[in-house]
Amino acid sequence: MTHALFLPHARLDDLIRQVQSAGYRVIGPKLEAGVIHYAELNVAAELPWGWQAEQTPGRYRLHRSQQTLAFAWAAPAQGLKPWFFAPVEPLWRLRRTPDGFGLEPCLPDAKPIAVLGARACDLAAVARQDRILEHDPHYQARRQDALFIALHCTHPAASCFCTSAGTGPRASRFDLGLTELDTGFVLEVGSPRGGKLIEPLALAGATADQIQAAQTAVAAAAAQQTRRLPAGDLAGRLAACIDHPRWDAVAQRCLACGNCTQACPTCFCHARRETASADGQSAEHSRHWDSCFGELHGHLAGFQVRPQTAQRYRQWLTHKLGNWWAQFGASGCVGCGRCLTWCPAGIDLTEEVAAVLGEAPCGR
Amino acid sequence: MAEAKRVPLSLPLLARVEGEGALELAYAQGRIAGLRLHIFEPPRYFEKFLEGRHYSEVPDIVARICGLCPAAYQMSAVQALEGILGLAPGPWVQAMRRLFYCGEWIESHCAHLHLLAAPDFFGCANVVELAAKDAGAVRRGLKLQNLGNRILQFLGGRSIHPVGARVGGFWRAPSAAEARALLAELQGALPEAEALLDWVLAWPLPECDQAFESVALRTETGYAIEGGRIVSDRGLDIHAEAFERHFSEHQVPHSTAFHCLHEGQPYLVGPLARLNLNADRLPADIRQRLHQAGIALPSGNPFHSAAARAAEVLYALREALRLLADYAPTDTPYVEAEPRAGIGFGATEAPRGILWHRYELDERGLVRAARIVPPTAQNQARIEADLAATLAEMSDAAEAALRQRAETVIRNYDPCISCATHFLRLKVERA
Amino acid sequence: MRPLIELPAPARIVERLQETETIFTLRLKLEDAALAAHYRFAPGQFNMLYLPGVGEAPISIAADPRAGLIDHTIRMVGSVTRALAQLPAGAVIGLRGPFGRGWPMPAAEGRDLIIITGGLGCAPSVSAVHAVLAQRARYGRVVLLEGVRHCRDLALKSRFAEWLDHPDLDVQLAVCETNPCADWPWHTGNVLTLMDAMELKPERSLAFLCGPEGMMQAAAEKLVQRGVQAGDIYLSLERNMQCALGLCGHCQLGPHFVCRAGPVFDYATIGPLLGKRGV
Amino acid sequence: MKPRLGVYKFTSCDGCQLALLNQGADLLALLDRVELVHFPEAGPSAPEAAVDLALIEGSISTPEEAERIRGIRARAGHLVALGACATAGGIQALRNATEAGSAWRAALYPQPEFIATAERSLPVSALVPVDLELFGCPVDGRQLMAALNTVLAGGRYRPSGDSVCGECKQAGHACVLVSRGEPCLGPVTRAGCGALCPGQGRGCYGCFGPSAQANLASLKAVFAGLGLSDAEIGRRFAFITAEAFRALEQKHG
Ligand SMILES: Cc1cc2nc3c(=O)[nH]c(=O)nc-3n(C[C@H](O)[C@H](O)[C@H](O)COP(=O)(O)OP(=O)(O)OC[C@H]3O[C@@H](n4cnc5c(N)ncnc54)[C@H](O)[C@@H]3O)c2cc1C
Ligand code: SF4
Ligand code: SF4
Ligand code: SF4
Repeated sequence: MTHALFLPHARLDDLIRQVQSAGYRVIGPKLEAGVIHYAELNVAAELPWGWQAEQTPGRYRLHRSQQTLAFAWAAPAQGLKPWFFAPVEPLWRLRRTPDGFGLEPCLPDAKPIAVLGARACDLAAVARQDRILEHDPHYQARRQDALFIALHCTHPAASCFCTSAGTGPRASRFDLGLTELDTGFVLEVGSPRGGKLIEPLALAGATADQIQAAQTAVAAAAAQQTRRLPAGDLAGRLAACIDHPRWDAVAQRCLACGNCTQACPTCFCHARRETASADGQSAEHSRHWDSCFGELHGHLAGFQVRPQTAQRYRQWLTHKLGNWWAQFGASGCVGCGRCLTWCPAGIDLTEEVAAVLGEAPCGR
Repeated sequence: MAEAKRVPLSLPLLARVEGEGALELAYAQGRIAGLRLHIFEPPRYFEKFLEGRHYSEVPDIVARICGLCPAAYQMSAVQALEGILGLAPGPWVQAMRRLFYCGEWIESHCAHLHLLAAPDFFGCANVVELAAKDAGAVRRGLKLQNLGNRILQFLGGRSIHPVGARVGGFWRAPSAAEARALLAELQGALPEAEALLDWVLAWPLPECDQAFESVALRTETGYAIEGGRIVSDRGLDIHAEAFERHFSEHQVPHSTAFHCLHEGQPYLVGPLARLNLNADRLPADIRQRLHQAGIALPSGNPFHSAAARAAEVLYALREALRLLADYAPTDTPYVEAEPRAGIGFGATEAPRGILWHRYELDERGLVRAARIVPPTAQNQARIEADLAATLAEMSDAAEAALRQRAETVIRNYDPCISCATHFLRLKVERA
Repeated sequence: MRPLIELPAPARIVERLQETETIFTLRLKLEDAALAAHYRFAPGQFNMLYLPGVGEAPISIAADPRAGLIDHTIRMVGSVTRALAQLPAGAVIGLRGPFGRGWPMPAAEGRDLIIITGGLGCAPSVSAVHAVLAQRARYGRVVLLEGVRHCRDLALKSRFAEWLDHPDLDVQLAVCETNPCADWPWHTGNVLTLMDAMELKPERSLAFLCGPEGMMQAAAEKLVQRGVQAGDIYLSLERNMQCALGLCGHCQLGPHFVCRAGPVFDYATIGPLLGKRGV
Repeated sequence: MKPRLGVYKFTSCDGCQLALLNQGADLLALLDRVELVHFPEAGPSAPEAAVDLALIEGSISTPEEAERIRGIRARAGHLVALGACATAGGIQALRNATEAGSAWRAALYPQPEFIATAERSLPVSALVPVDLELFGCPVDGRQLMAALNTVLAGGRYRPSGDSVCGECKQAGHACVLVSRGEPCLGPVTRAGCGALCPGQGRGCYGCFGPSAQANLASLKAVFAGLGLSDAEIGRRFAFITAEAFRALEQKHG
C-alpha cells in the first residue's frame, strides 16, 4: 500500500461521476426493502450511510449506528452473481418456418458495470465463476468489461469467515481498492485502467497515519471473525464421511428450500426451460438458476439420484468444499457467510462441516 | 300448475354467466304459473370458517369467495375490520384503495361486456364468433380488461386474489417508476375506453320500462366506489351499520343463494342502480353521451346496465389516471392495529353492486362471527321479477327464442353465481 | 453462440422406425450442408435432441460413423421422448452435439472387446460395433452380450439379426423373464448369467458396459473377479443433463461432470462412486 | 383436426377460469388452435361431449359433482386439474377437518334440508386419475398458458416441485423471513407464482400447496422461534391449501 491516495467522503461523488463518464453503469450497495443489496446507483447519497447489518444464522437485521460510514456492514444480501450470471435469461428464440425453424440467439448487450464497494468475498466469488463460466457467452458478455472498485472489509458480520477461506477481508484483483476511515477512503490503484480513471481527480496521497489506520482496521476485521472453515481440499475427508449420521441430523432441520445455493455467490447450477407460444409458431429457450436441493436436479427417467434431503445437503456441502477443487482448482466457498444468514432454518455450514469431520476421522 | 298437458323440458341454457344456474319456467293458460331461478351453489361455508380466524387473515380468505371481484371482498372486509380496530388509514391508502377498486371495475366490466354480454347483441353464440365478426372490438375489450388487471397487479401483485391489500392499507407502496409505467399504459388506452362506450351505446338494447327500486352507495362528493351511505331512489339513506334493519335475506328451496329483500321487496343493485342514483356525480361529458344515446336517467330499462358498465369503465379509467397522476410512494403504506373486541360493518360497490360485510371480533382480534351479503343475492329476486315481466308475453314462443331471451335477461345482471356448479337448465312446463 | 454446441441446428427425420411398442429410431440429417459436412462423432457420444415448444433430451448416437446420417434409438418415457415419438419422417427437429467422451476405441485396438449391454443400453454400443466392423482386423475377439427384461423389449432387431450371423462377432441375447415369447430362440436368464459361460482372457480384454447402473456395476464386479483390470472396464453412465456443456451442474457424479468427462468412464475411476445411495 | 377443449366448473370461485380468460391475445390464439367444446362461462355448452383436453376448476363437494367428474374423466383424453380447489379441495376443504359440515349447514341455512352437499370437499385426484395438476389459488396465468402450449406442442408439462424460495431469490426479493421475521410459508410452498407475496413484503401463505420436499416440522420450529403460538402456527397451515398440508403431515406422522 505504498502509493495510496486519499479520497474524502465528500469526493465520492466525483469518483462516481468519473466512472459514469467512462461509460459504466455504477452498481453499489443500497438499502431497499429492508436489506442492503447491490443496485444501480447514481450518487453517493444513495449508499447506506450510517447503517450496520446484523447477520447470524437465519437472521438479518439492519441497525442505525453512531458512525456515519457508508460501508460499516458486511456482505450484501446477494453477491455480484446476478449481475453477470442472470437469474433468468433467454438463450434463443425460435420461429417456425415452412420447412423447419429459424433460431435467433439472445445475447445480452448490456452496458458494462462498475461495482463500487465490491467486497473481497464477492470478488473472490467472481474469480471463481470466471473459471466455471469461462466459455459461457452470456456470462462473458456482461462480465468482460466490468470494473471493480473494491472495498477492503473493516466491518465483518458474525456470519463471515473469509479469513479462513483465504479470500479476505482484504480484496485482491481490483481496479481500485478502498479502505474506509472516518472521513474518507484510503485508495489504492490496482490496475492501469483504475489508475487512468482517477487521474483527473488529482487526489492527494494518503498519509502514513491513514495508511496505518487502514491496515489496522482490515487486520482487526480479520481478527474479529469467529467462524472458520478447515483449510484446503476436503474432498477426500468428506468422501470418507458420506455415511456420517450428521447428514440425517441436518436433514431434520433442512427445508430443502435452496436458499443457501441461491444466495451463494459461486453456485452455478441452472436449469433450462422451453416455453412455447400460444399460436404454436414460436418458442423461447431460457435458463434459470437451479439448486441441488431442487426436485428435478437429480431427476432421471424412472430414477431420482438424490431423493432425500440428507443426500441433497450432503451433495451441496461435499461439492462446495470438496469436489469443487478437482473441478475448478479451488474451494467453492469464499467465506461470505450468505448461506448461513439466508438459511431460514439457520443451518451453518461451518458448524456442519466441523461436525462431520469431527475430531475423529470418519471410516478408516 | 294445471293438470293438463305438461311438457317438462330440460334444456341446456345460460352459458356466459359467471357460474352456472338453471331456470324453471311454467306457463298455464298463456300466463306464467311458475318461475324459479335456481342457483345450486354448493355451500362453501365462508362465514363459518372465518370464525376463529385472526382479523389479519380475513382479506385473503374472503377474496376466495369470488374470483371475479376479490378486491371488492377485500375492501369491504378491511373497512369493517378497521371500524372495529379504530384504524383510519391516511389519504395515500384511501387513494390507492380507490385506484385498486377502479382496476377491478375495469377488469370485471370489460370481461362481462365482451366475453359474456356482447355476443347477444351481435347474433353470436360466443366471443370466438364475435371475434370473427368484429375482431377490433374484442381485442380492444381484452386490452382494457388487461389494463384493469394491470392496475390490480400494481397494488396487489396479481389480479385474481391479489396479495397486496391488508387491514390498515397495503403491504407495500409501489415505486414511482412502476407508477409511471402504469400511467403511460393507461393514458394510451383512454381513446379505447371512449370508443368502448360509443360501441356499447350503439348496441340494439331492448326497450322496456320496469318499476324497481335502485339501491347504491352514495358519498358527499364523487361517484361512490369504496364506501358511502346506502341510499335508494325511494328515500332510503342509511349507514352500512343499519343494513340488517332494512334488508333481510330469505332462503328459498330452489337456491343455495339467499334472496335479499328490502322491506320485503326485490330491488336492484349494480351499475344501473349506481348510475340511477349517482348520475349527478359523473363527469358531464359522460352524462351527455348517455343522454344523446337516448338513455334518460334514472332509467327503468334494466338493459341499460350494459351502457352503465361501459360508462363506468371510462369513468374508472379516468379516475385511475387522476389517482396516479401525482403518485408518490409512501414509507407507511399501512397502519398497524392493536386487537380489540367489537362489531364492524363494511359496504363497498363491487362491480355487481353493494357488497356488505359484518364482523364481530373478540379481544384477541379473532373473528367471533361474520356475515356477508353479496350483490348477486340482492339482485336475485329482481332477476326473477324481470324475467316474469319479460317472459310474460312469450308463452307461445319457440323454446330457442325463450331461452335466448331469458339468458339475455339474466346475463344482463352479470350474476356472479360463482359457486354454482350446474349449467343452467331451462325447464318449461306448459299447460 | 456456437452452432451445434450452444445452438441447435435443424435436422430432418429422413427415416423413422418403430423398434418396439415404446422404442423407436430416428434417422436424422442436418439440414445445413456445411454443418452436415463437418459433423463427426465418436462411438459413445451423444446429441441433445430438441423439439421446439417441448425441450431437449440427451440421446446417444447409435449410428454407423461413416454413414453420414445420425441414428438415434429412443425410448418413450417423458415429455420430449413421447413428443418425438409422434413425429413422422420428414419432420424437422433440432440437434446439438456431439457431446462427451465416448468409448476408448484406440485403447481397444489389438485387444478382445467384450460389450455387455442391458435393454436400450445397447444403443450407444451400436456405434462402437460399427467402428469395429469398419476396421475389423485391428481388434481381437468381439463379444456382444445384450440382455432385455422382456422379449418384446428387444430393439435394433435388424442390426442384431445381421450381427448374430456375422462370422467375426460373437453375439448373444438373453431375456430375463422366465416365460419368454414363443419365438425367442436365445438364452433365458439375466445377461450376467451369459458371462459365466463366456470365454475370457482377462489381460487381453477390454469391456464396454452400458445399461442400468446396477447391472453395469454387477457386470464390472464379475469381470474384476475374473481378472480384468478395473481400468480396462468402461461404463456409459446416465445422468440428468440440460446443457451438455459441463455448466448446468445436473449431471455431477462426485467431481465429474458426466456430460463432459463421460458419459463413458473407466471402472477404476468411477467404481468407487457407484452404488452409493444418493451420491 | 383441432384438439377438442372442455372447461368444467365445480365448487370454486371462478378465479382459475378467469385466469384463462385474462390471457388476452394469447387466449384468442389458443382458441384458434382448439375446438372449444364446453366452456359455459365463455359460451359453448356441451357437458356430455368427448374432449381431448379437459380443464377442471373446483373441488368435488357434492354427490352430484362426484358423478359428473367421473363422466368427464371417462370422456376426456388429457385431464388437467386447475388450482387449489381442484388439486387440494380448496379453502372450502377447511370443513373437512372439522366434521362440522352439517352443523355449519344448519347454522347458515334456516332450512338445511334443501342443501345437498358432501361432508368433505375433495381434490379431483381423490375421485379420478388426473394427468396434470396446476397449483395455485388461482393458477398462475403464465404457467397455465405454458402448460397448455406445451401439451399442444405434444409435450408433457410438469410444474416445478421446488419451493417459492428459488423464485424469490431469482426475483431479487429480500427474504422476509430472515430479514423481518415474517412467518413465511415460502420454504415449504411450491413455486409457480413468482414469489408474489415476498415481493409485496409479506410472508407467503401457501396458496400453491406444499413443495415436493416440504419439511413442515422444521419450518414450524422456525416459526415457534419467532414467537408464534401453536395455534397461530396451526392457522398458517390450515389456510388456502389446508388439506394438502394436512395430508402431508399425516404422511409424516
Ligand atoms: C448420455 C445419455 C445418453 C442417453 N441415450 C439415450 C438413448 O440413446 N435412448 C434413450 O431412449 N434414452 C437415452 N438417454 C435417456 C434420455 O435422455 C431420457 O430418457 C430423456 O431425457 C427423458 O426425457 P423426457 O423429456 O422424455 O422425460 P422427462 O419428461 O424428463 O421425464 C423423465 C421421467 O420422469 C417421469 N416423469 C415425468 N413427469 C413425472 C411426474 N410428474 N411424476 C413422476 N414422474 C414423472 C417420466 O415418466 C420419465 O420416466 C440418455 C441419457 C444420457 C444422459
Ligand atoms: S458456501 Fe456459503 S459462505 Fe461459502 S461462498 Fe457460498 S454462501 Fe458464501
Ligand atoms: S441449508 Fe438452509 S437454505 Fe439450504 S436448503 Fe437447507 S434450509 Fe434451505
Ligand atoms: S407467495 Fe405463496 S401465498 Fe403468495 S401467491 Fe405465491 S404461493 Fe401464493
